[in-house]
Amino acid sequence: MNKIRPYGDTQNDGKIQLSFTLPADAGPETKEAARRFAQKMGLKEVDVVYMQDLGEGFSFFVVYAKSENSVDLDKIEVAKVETETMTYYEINNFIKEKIGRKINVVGACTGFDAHTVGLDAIMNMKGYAGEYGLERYPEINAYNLGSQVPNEDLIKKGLEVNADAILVSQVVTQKGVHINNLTELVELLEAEKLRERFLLIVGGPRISHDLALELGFDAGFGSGTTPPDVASYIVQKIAEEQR
Amino acid sequence: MNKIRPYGDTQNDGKIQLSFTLPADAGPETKEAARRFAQKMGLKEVDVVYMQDLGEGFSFFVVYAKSENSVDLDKIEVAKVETETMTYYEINNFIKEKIGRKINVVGACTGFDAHTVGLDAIMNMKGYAGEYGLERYPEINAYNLGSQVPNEDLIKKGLEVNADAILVSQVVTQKGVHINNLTELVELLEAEKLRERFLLIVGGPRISHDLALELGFDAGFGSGTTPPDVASYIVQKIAEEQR
Amino acid sequence: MNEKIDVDKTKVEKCRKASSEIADGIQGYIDNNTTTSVERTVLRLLGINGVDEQDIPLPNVVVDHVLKDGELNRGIAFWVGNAVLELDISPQEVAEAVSAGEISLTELPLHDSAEVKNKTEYYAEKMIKKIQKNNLKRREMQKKFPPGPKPWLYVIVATGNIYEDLKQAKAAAKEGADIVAVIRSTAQSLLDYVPYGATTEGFGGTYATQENFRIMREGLDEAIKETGHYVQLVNYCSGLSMPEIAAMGALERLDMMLNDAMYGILFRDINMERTFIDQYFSRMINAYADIIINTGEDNYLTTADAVEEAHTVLASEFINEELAFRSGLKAEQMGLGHAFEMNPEIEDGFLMEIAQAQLIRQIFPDAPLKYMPPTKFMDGNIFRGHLQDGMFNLASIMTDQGIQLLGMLTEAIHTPFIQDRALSIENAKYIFNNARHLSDEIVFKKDGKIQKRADEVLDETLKMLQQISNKGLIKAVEEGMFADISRLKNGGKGAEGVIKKSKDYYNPLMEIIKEELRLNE
Amino acid sequence: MNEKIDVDKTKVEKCRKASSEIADGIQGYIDNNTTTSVERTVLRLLGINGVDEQDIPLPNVVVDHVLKDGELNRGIAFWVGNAVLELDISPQEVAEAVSAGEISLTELPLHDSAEVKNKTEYYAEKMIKKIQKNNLKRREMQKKFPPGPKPWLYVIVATGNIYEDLKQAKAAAKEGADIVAVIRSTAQSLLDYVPYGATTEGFGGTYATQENFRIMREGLDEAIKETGHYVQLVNYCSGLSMPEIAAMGALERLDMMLNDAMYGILFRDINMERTFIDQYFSRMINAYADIIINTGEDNYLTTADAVEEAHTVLASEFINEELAFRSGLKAEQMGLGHAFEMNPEIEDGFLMEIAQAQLIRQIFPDAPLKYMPPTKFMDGNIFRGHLQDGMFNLASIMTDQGIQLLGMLTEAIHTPFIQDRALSIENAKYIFNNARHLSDEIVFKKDGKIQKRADEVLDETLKMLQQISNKGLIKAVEEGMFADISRLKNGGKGAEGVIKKSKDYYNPLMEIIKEELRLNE
Ligand code: B12
Ligand code: B12
Ligand SMILES: Cc1ncc(COP(=O)(O)O)c(C=O)c1O
Ligand SMILES: Cc1ncc(COP(=O)(O)O)c(C=O)c1O
Repeated sequence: MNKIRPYGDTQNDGKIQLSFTLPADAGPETKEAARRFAQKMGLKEVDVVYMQDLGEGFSFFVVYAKSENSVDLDKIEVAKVETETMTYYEINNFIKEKIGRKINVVGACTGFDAHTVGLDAIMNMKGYAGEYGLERYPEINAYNLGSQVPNEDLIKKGLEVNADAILVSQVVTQKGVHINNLTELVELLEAEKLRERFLLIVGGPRISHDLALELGFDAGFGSGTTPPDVASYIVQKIAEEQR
Repeated sequence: MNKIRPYGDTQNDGKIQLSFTLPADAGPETKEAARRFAQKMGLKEVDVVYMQDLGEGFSFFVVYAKSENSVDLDKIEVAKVETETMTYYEINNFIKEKIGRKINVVGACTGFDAHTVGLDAIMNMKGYAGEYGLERYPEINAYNLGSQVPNEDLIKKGLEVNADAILVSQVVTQKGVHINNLTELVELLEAEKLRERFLLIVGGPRISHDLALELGFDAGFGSGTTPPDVASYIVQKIAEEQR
Repeated sequence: MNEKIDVDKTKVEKCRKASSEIADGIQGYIDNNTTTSVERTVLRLLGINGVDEQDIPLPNVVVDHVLKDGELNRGIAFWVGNAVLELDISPQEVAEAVSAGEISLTELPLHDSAEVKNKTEYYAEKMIKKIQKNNLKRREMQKKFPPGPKPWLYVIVATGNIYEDLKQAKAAAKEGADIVAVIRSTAQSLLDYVPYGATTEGFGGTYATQENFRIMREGLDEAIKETGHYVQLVNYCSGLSMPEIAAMGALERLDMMLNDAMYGILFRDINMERTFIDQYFSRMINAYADIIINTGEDNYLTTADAVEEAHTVLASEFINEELAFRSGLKAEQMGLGHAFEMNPEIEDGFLMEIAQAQLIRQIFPDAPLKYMPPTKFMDGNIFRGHLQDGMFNLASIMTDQGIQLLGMLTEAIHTPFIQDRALSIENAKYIFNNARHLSDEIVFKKDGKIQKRADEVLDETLKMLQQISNKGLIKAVEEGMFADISRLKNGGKGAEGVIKKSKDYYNPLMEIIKEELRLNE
Repeated sequence: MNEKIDVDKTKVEKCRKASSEIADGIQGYIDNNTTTSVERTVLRLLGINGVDEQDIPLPNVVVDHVLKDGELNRGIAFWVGNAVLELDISPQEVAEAVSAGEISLTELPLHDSAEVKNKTEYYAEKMIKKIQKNNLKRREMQKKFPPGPKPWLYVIVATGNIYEDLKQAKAAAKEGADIVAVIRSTAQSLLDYVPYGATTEGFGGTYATQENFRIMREGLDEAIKETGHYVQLVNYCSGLSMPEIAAMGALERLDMMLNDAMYGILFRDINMERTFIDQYFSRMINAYADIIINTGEDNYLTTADAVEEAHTVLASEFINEELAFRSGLKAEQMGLGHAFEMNPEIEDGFLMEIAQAQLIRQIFPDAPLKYMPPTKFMDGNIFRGHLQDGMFNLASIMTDQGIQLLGMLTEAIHTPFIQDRALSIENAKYIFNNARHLSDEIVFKKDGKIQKRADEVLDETLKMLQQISNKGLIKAVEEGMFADISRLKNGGKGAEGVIKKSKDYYNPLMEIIKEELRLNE
């Protein structure tokens, strides 16, 4: 057991900071409402340190308080991509030696998403954070379909080039639209009985491996991913399946 | 009924921001711990948007989440100083007309508190926020004892000048020491059966009227108080008692 | 304005000369073609509005109808004018009749073209009057409720719901915002029509519709009266419906519109020709409606590196300026865009940002430069983010920028919450006020890093513009000279909407506005 | 350093001359008197440490014992030395015997004073050697683990519990702090003794004890090895035990100490004479231990207005400088204090802050100026607060300050949480790095607001110093010329601890250190 709770300046003091807006004019009652709101979350010693009227019947609050909740760190298990990241050279050698043919991958920003920077970071020649992108890998044929690609087109391209892996990037969201897009892709693949044919990978700032698994993907990659992270995963999975 | 909950960009979306430190190295498990910690407060759609290792086994988090709690604004009643603030001239006239003698007030920062700025703002000639301080009022004899005054000395001086009101300022605190100081003053006065003899007033950034009443004071004044706020309260209370 | 650095005037002149040659290179396309969106715009400016039962806007219905018959090259105005004359009903009634399938415009008897024009101009003038009235109203209001000092505080609302947007816009106005922009829903720019009516569901933004424009304008006018200072309203006329939205903006008294000659090509993969033609007419409307445009060079730096590619921003500003002049925009209407997008970890990065901002300031002394905040290097650390926005604000007040698009501490997280916007406004107000005349106080050293950086950027810009002028703008875009993005001449969305004008092509609005803006001289 | 403004050298010289006269005016008191705290310091530097059963420190026990007998005017060293000689035990054993009531120092047989001195000096030299060793160690470590560039990042820890302080200090060191100060518990400065041992309960700070010093030094030395850069440790030698704490700092290799000639008088209502005498000896110890002092002029601005009273800060810096020279401190050891405390709502307030910082920078070119952050105008709005701290950091890098006391976004709320400190360090690192050479780039206009403000402040400073020199420092303080606070010559705490020296007064430490610092020349 390793119970932890927030730390301000003394072990277990439970201190946290909050800020939020309430839809009411600033005033003593609204300030008290802010305090009670924080108390409803189980917070103690609630200190409403700042109130500011924002106009139009809104006010903004900054609050410090103490929480008595704790979380047992030892009980937490997080799904992680388990493959080890290899280098550019190792990956290409691995493909040559363990797979014995070139790998095909297709990537796209799907739906209305036009945020290509993340996908490009993974796929384009020049890569990201000092690492070459997949296009540069001699043993990988990488097809970057760019932005705003309908799920249907992505699947079509995947079949066309006989892709080993489909890479999806999703950045922008509102009302959970990224989840809908991703779910739709999985459903389309399943409907056409193609789900097992591809390694299905998703990336983006709101993506975790956990979430990806939940949505029916094989893997998910979040902020800070580099091309070798994904490439290593892909080639090791393919090798595994070949065995 | 007027139930309100936090507002991010849509009525009732319940969006709030949190930040806190957990006593563990940064990593996927600690990030998940941060998420669960927020969930334990009843928060939904918890988005841990930032994690930073602070060294020495600490990590810092920024979190956005949605709360489903709400507070009924109509049910909130806050104790407030009910007297209306008059102007400098009105107050002096009021004393002349309704009280008929000069008023005596004694003020101090008690205990180890040396934060005199707030007390001086209320008492010194030059005052605060464009308002003269009590020393300037022709109808008030104001005695400012300054900083780090023991409660005993304050009471002694109160008796000596036959004070109508005792003003206490408390700014600095740690481990609730300001509460202890204030409680001690009330207890000393009660022990000597002097509590009813003075209007007992406390001010400071952590003081609310509510808290003051709870601690056995007659009134409490928080941030942004001006001299006429207090003077108006004092003279109206004295006039009331005389009646 | 204080000339803090030396800017080589001869080089600047050479840049302008190259830009003029570049513009010459595409003027032919522009003059010889029209587009479906230009024609829809003409309809809107003849007073046609509304949608059919399937929510298709009437301007689309009418244009598609004539297009289908292969007669759009004569200009939609002619066909509608002819019908008006023939049936003695208003253009709106004509559109409704077309929509109901009651008439076929190209099958009606043809009237004398002079008579048709006469009739059509009558309706066009009505709308032109409306725009003039709006301009007058703006001037009057700005006299009574003067706008704040520059840099103007520009904030966005983007809830997807126009009524939430409205509350937040009014709150922002009261907190001190000078400009409110309603960000559009994701990918509206790819719609080859403009949605209709008040809308409450958008993604990452709110649909640009004429009714939404009206709602916001009305609300902000109330706020203006309460706060005593004019608040400008902004929307986006980029994308496949560029000129239509320009017309809507003119009719609803917007004050500012995003309008870039190349943004759609590069960032929305819209066909080049289509864009060049659309931007020309849309900017004419902007010009006539006294609207300040905002160009989109900042977008380059969301993909390209701000240190390496600083000159592409400046080069594009020269081109945007030249094309804007050709549409009749005055320098005072040109919110040329650039951005504070260098990696905050760069040693002396702030010096380079200042160099860029000051250089642009001195090259375009009369333009109300639009300065975009850090976005790329914002992350979930809202505290550091707020500080980056502060440094951005400082760079602006130090270099006399015009339009300050306020950065949000939650840039990496979500479209702004109400408090995010309030904190941003407070940030800018604090820094602008506290360092109000810092710009007047300082001079940069002759041999310093700032001067050197500015020299470098100008040199590279000139080189780039000369290259573009040699190969032509279209070739340059094909080669990916802007933002590392390559677009092909015949690629991109909306190419099918480009129509070669016939000899007797007729566009009364273009004629009137050209006349009024003295573009024929 | 880049001379960005014109500073009138003649006026500066006149200020220094006036300050020297002011210092002359109090030198008599200083030379003719000693204090209980000076004598306790002597004992500590003869190796006496520890507490009795009632937790009274042995230095207090011994000094009080001699004081009670009315014999302190000869200097405690004589009496202890005499006992050492008589009983052939160490000073520590002498103290323990006194504490146990076994001996009475003034009743022991008197030895030849030369012999006593000889013996005493033997013990004094032992401690002097220890200090020399510490100095050497510091130099070696700084060579191996060089400190970061200036402005140095200075943070505080203040949990009340030395072990929590330690964790946070080490975390801060790893995040990039150059300096860590352990803030003292509220009102420790009014204790006429120094608490003993490791402490875990303080109010708004942690007690300054020798053991706490040792714990922090040890912890930071570990952090230094891990991070590869030297981290300086700071504590406060102000208050009634000023010189004792200086001695403890010297013995535990602190690197910096708060030490101001007038702070105790003005802000802690400590008796003037007591303070002047104590500061003289404490600073000599600081000087000898290669410690950088931090003066407290920033405190003026917590009560007085930073715009109106800017000249009082500069005047006090001149006086502090002069007094520091007289204690043997070198310019490089003088962290003269000032602060960024103007109301953030002032238009062009930032220009005035810059003027002040640059003026002070040019007047004291070799001093590692200590620049204090906004505190007075910080409130519960942590977001705006973080920005104010950012502007403060910018002012510092623009004017080449030395010691940057980092502002905390939660200044108005609580002593720093661990994340507050981390955010502050990040703030300073970002701004210092991103604007690293901005100071080299800019010149301020000759007729600008900044130059004018600097001229004004210098003029008023000179006027003030000349007035003080005419009436004498004591009179000036009585009249409330500093920080609007008036203190009377005979008022204040600790007056009873001032003792007129006898003719045969003996203080081996003062003698040795004076000798070594060549203060007799
Ligand atoms: C650049 C940018 C743009 C550029 C995009 C240019 C381009 N060609 O990509 C432009 C200006 C065009 C743009 C437009 C819009 N944007 Co934008 N944009 C950003 C911005 C500033 C940076 C994103 C970025 O490039 N990050 C850098 C990359 C490297 O990081 P990344 O995407 O996370 O990628 C990494 C990982 O996630 C992972 N990864 C990502 N994809 C993949 C795929 C695979 C297979 C793998 C393995 C890994 C992987 O690896 C990458 C490298 O480590 C963000 C704000 C921010 N600071 O984050 C807003 C932001 C994402 N945008 C936003 C919005 C709302 C929009 C618009 C809708 C605004 C509008 N209404 O016009 C439009 C929508 C356009 C569209 N149709 O999608 C919002 C989204 C809000 C939300 N709730 O989701 C943000 C957060 C800004 C904001 N606060 O409003 N945007
Ligand atoms: C100025 C200041 C100092 C100055 C005080 C100078 C002086 N002569 O007052 C100096 C430098 C000496 C100082 C020292 C210390 N300070 Co201090 N200080 C502050 C600071 C920056 C401003 C306080 C202030 O003057 N506010 C302005 C006045 C006008 O506001 P106010 O006090 O709230 O007063 C108004 C109302 O509250 C009300 N009011 C107040 N009193 C009264 C009385 C009556 C009768 C009425 C009716 C109304 C009233 O009316 C006033 C006008 O509207 C605050 C941080 C901040 N920004 O708030 C820290 C702060 C209060 N200090 C703090 C600390 C810890 C200390 C020290 C303990 C640090 C140390 N270990 O050395 C010492 C302790 C000294 C002591 N013995 O008390 C902490 C307290 C933390 C906490 N948990 O409580 C703060 C919050 C800073 C921090 N984040 O660490 N401090
Ligand atoms: C010129 C221009 N138009 C439009 C937009 C907005 O994008 P969209 O076209 O998707 O509405 C931008 C965004 O930055 C822009 O710079
Ligand atoms: C010179 C000096 N000494 C000491 C202190 C700290 O206060 P205290 O004496 O209460 O420890 C300060 C605070 O700012 C100071 O400036």
